[in-house]
Amino acid sequence: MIRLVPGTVSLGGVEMANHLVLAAGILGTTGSSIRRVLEAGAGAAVTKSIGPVASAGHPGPCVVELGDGLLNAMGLPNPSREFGTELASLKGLPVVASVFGGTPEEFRKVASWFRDRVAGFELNLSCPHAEGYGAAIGTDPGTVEECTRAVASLGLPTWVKLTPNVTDLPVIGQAAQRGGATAVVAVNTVRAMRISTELRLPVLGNRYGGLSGRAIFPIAVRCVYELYESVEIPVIGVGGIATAEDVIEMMMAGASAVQIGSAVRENPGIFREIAGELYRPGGVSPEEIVGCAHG
Amino acid sequence: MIRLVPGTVSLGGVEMANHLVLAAGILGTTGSSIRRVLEAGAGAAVTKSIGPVASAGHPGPCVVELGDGLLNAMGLPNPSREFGTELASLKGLPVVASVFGGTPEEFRKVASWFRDRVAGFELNLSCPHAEGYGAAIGTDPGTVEECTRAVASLGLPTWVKLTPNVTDLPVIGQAAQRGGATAVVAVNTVRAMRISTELRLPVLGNRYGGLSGRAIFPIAVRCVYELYESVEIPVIGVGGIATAEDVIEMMMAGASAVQIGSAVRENPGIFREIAGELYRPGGVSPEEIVGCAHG
Amino acid sequence: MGDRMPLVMEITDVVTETPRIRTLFFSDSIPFSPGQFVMVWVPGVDEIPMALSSPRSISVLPVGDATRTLCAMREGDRIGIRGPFGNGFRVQGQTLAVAGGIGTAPLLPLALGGKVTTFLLGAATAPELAFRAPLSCATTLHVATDDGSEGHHGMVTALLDELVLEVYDHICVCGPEPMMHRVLQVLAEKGLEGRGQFSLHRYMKCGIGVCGSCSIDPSGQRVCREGPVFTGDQLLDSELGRYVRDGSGVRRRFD
Amino acid sequence: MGDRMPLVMEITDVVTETPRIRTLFFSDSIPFSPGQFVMVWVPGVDEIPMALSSPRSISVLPVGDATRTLCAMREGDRIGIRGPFGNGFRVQGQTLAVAGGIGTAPLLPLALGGKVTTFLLGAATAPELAFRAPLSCATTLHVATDDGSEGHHGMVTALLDELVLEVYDHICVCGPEPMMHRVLQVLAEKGLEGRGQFSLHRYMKCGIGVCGSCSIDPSGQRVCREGPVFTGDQLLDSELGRYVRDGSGVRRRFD
Ligand SMILES: Cc1cc2nc3c(=O)[nH]c(=O)nc-3n(C[C@H](O)[C@H](O)[C@H](O)COP(=O)(O)OP(=O)(O)OC[C@H]3O[C@@H](n4cnc5c(N)ncnc54)[C@H](O)[C@@H]3O)c2cc1C
Ligand SMILES: Cc1cc2nc3c(=O)[nH]c(=O)nc-3n(C[C@H](O)[C@H](O)[C@H](O)COP(=O)(O)OP(=O)(O)OC[C@H]3O[C@@H](n4cnc5c(N)ncnc54)[C@H](O)[C@@H]3O)c2cc1C
Ligand SMILES: Cc1cc2nc3c(=O)[nH]c(=O)nc-3n(C[C@H](O)[C@H](O)[C@H](O)COP(=O)(O)O)c2cc1C
Ligand SMILES: Cc1cc2nc3c(=O)[nH]c(=O)nc-3n(C[C@H](O)[C@H](O)[C@H](O)COP(=O)(O)O)c2cc1C
Ligand code: FES
Ligand code: FES
Repeated sequence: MIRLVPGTVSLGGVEMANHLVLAAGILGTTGSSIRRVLEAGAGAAVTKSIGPVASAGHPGPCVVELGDGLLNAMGLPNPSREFGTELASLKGLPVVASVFGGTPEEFRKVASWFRDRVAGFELNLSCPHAEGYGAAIGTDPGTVEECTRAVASLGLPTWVKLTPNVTDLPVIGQAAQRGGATAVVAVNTVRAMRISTELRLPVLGNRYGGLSGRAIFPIAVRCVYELYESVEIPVIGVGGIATAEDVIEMMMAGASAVQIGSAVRENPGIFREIAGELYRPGGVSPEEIVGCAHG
Repeated sequence: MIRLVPGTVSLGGVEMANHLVLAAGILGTTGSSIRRVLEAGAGAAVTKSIGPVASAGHPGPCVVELGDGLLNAMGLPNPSREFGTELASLKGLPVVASVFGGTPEEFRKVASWFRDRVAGFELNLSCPHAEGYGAAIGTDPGTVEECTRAVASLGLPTWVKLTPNVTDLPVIGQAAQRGGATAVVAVNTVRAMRISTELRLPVLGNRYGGLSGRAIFPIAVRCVYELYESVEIPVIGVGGIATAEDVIEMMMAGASAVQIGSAVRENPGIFREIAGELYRPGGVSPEEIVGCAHG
Repeated sequence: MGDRMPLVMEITDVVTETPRIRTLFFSDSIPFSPGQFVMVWVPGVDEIPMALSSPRSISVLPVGDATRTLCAMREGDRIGIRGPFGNGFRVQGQTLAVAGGIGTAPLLPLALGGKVTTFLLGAATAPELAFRAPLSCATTLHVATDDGSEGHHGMVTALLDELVLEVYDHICVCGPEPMMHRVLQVLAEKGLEGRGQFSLHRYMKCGIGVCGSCSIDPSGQRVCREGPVFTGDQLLDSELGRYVRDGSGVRRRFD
Repeated sequence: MGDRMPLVMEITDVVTETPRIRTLFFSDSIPFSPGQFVMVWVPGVDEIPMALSSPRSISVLPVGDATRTLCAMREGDRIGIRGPFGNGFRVQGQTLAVAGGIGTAPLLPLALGGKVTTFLLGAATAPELAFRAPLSCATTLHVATDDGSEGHHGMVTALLDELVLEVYDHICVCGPEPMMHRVLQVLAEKGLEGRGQFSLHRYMKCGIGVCGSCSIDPSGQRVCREGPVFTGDQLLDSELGRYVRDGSGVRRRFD
């Protein structure tokens, strides 16, 4: 396997200890769980997505465990502004606040609450199962550009997380770039559903949900590959990553760093484990690897 | 498990022995292999997609076997008009010709070659990895409507196969319906990619390909569920189906029948096996099941 | 590994344990260790965590929508079950159990499995003392009620003073948070916190360790995955008894 | 079951078997049965089916882009391998092998495994007789060349007339289609078609039984999956010797 030379990573303005970032919405709800993941070897962490009003999200079931992935519809539960309390203890750590809203103004307002406490922002323009939020607005290039600009105007590194549930991903990526994104993150979950044949009902309380984990890895690789050819800013790859080999594959597709979500469930120590395999003194320079499959 | 009462099925004008249809592009290249699948218990069969000019498709590798699915980029290899020879021996059997073209006229021309030899047509507006064909034109509602109308004008049952790689699937389904489709088929493969980290190249000769099999089942269920709520014509569900239980789940999402592709690879006898489990005299009426998860 | 869709089960029997608590028996047995829980899908309402009170039952106190719907269910109604999840109690030798109210549910199968030497059972009032009869057969049972209508008048924790705690290898506790916090204090005073096993109730959305809504401070441990049972030493100086987070993640203090 | 990405291997050695045929040895062994094939990824060119001529080699005749690129490869070059696929030969007792040209490749490991009693080897001309030396050690070898430069002057099938075919439990055949067709006719005349095992070459796109491009008439069997080896009775009245389909599926007749 290819090994990378270890070293810190600067990703769209965020300084990280390695290429492995905790994905939004996974153990990102409390200050102490974020700290736990950082201590377990993540190079940086994205928080749970925080919005303009506190919410408990969708009624359950919120998750279906599949053989090769996870289907979830949390519905963006979040404590809203109160999340500042959680962030207080994390100041100075490589923590990126994921934010969402229904309008550019809301995005900016939410982000501004945390501007002194985080290393950067990630716009959730991509949650596939929240009415009026996330992918509901992340599929329109104009809105994506405006929301990005609103958050980027705060002067912190601004990542934009994209949904794969669009006809033309590069167009959305370019809109984010125009709005001032310092990196794009691909991808959020793929819109999906499972039905209980016994109860004759969709299993998820919200009926629709988002697919993550192994099943979507080839889709995420494709999205990163497409974006690498269409934007100038760095691409962060996410979707189904569980091994060091997956990280290398995603980087060859064009990812300057990766995020890991579903795989953390079975093993919060996964960051340290992957890093242990991924890095070796004398290894290959990441620059040589990122995007090298574009030949 | 729920069992259905056995009986013939009329699906958008095509009369079938059961609800289980061979999906396009799987063992559908020769008359004898199609006959083999029908003899192995399929209620109907869709042929390989046939286009205006003969082609050997993309250079290999054309397929990557994944733990939970299949990634392929065949590139629509097809014998074009010569395919008539293959169909000759199948006259009277429930065979649906899958056709593609770059324009409505091409669609109509190709379909017209086979009009006397098949039970109906399926428009491939959804292959995610053929330049200028398939999904390249299946993402625009206007084009979908026109292509559908061109083929439907031949007077045979006309199914339209949709790509999941769009922002708004219902809009495309409605376009097909306006064009005169007698059923929509959802879904074709999900655009995806894998990279060989050793060779630093996408594995598929065409780089991009389409994901099928188990991994996409939750995505296909979601697409069928969405379409059931947005079109009046029957929906045919396809994507990852491998068991009788999957068939029931897809029907509850709204499918009036299903197609099976990737699962045929391991087991061409799968149609008979599923039918054996799915049907029982005294079973539930399919009408009670189709769409019942919409509550 | 195949899909793990919720297992749909029929309610076969509903038993009235107390004026408020119902035990719902369902069709299939679930192999589990006492203290593990399942996520119970109440169709059309919600999905909530519930301890297994036996391999084929849950025992429910109605506090809100989902639990009230469950308590109103009858034979033939159906629920979905995911799990079992979590770690459960790990005991050997002499074990003391301390239970308050519905917190008795996860301790019941431990006691009926012959693993509990002494059982301290508390409730607000005599009729609310759940599972009294089976517990008195399987263990040495001591009872307390807040209103003094039976047993000791006062908190169940007061019963601790009458025991020589050092003789117990494990002290398993489940009940209202202030009660559990008090037990931890008592144990800590004697340096016995390492013998305590506390089954925590926290808001759970996923039940499988992915969402983080059940994380406790300051360790960041997930109640659904590393818990729900934690040893006393893991909980010293923790949020236990101070606050819980609600469904949105906002902290709610105990007063 | 995990992903089965192509296994990337380094060419460790290239052996010149005949003026045209090259054997490429690669780094890792592939467990297989003689007659099974692999899909060989020639990066940037194509992926093509190739019999394994040993657990760590393929033997290639250059006929087009991909095979020519392979034949020009050197130590250190890399290829991808998927497989092995297909059924392979199934023999016991007395076995006769009949090989023409590059068709010798899948029969070589059968012979070197001691499974072939008598081996009939044909080629256009003496220098193109592949694998002669190893075959003559492992079997009783009879040779034919079209130009008479060595052994029998004429088709390898003519050698059949000199043998008592009835003594062979299996007759394994691989070579140009007209040659295989002729062998089948000879066997059929004696009612021995059931003992014949023919390894077919057909256009293959997927190699795993999904695309159908390798299906043969009239059975619809897939050469990549139910084959590449078929018994003679399976091939009577089939397309064998009459036509093959090209990459687009158009039939090309043998004349
Ligand atoms: C591991 C575990 C085991 C449990 N075992 C049992 C049991 O055996 N029997 C029993 O009756 N109850 C048990 N509970 C508590 C039970 O899950 C809650 O009472 C239930 O979720 C409330 O749902 P509701 O819709 O009825 O009430 P809601 O209207 O949602 O809320 C009512 C009250 O319950 C609290 N609550 C709501 N949701 C949860 C949740 N998901 N987790 C914890 N508290 C919540 C709220 O803070 C509020 O105070 C257990 C909880 C946990 C975490
Ligand atoms: C099961 C099997 C085992 C084989 N084993 C060997 C082997 O051990 N050594 C060897 O040299 N060759 C073998 N072949 C044949 C080899 O696959 C073809 O020669 C090769 O695919 C030609 O590719 P190309 O790009 O070089 O030529 P092309 O330019 O593609 O074609 C040149 C000629 O080869 C034929 N051909 C093209 N592609 C295929 C294909 N995929 N399958 C069959 N014929 C094809 C064409 O019809 C044409 O006549 C085998 C074929 C099969 C099906
Ligand atoms: C339970 C769960 C909750 C999630 N919550 C969020 C969220 O709040 N914001 C967001 O942008 N993405 C969220 N995601 C998406 C993940 O960040 C990630 O994009 C996706 O899961 C794909 O990565 P994975 O396959 O590694 O999990 C969530 C995913 C899961 C499984
Ligand atoms: C090898 C292969 C070839 C295919 N060729 C076609 C095709 O020619 N036309 C078409 O409409 N769909 C084609 N498809 C898509 C399938 O018909 C089907 O929509 C998809 O594979 C999802 O179903 P499955 O998961 O059951 O395979 C092909 C799929 C595969 C795997
Ligand atoms: S409930 Fe989601 S992590 Fe515990
Ligand atoms: S090569 Fe595709 S089925 Fe045989």
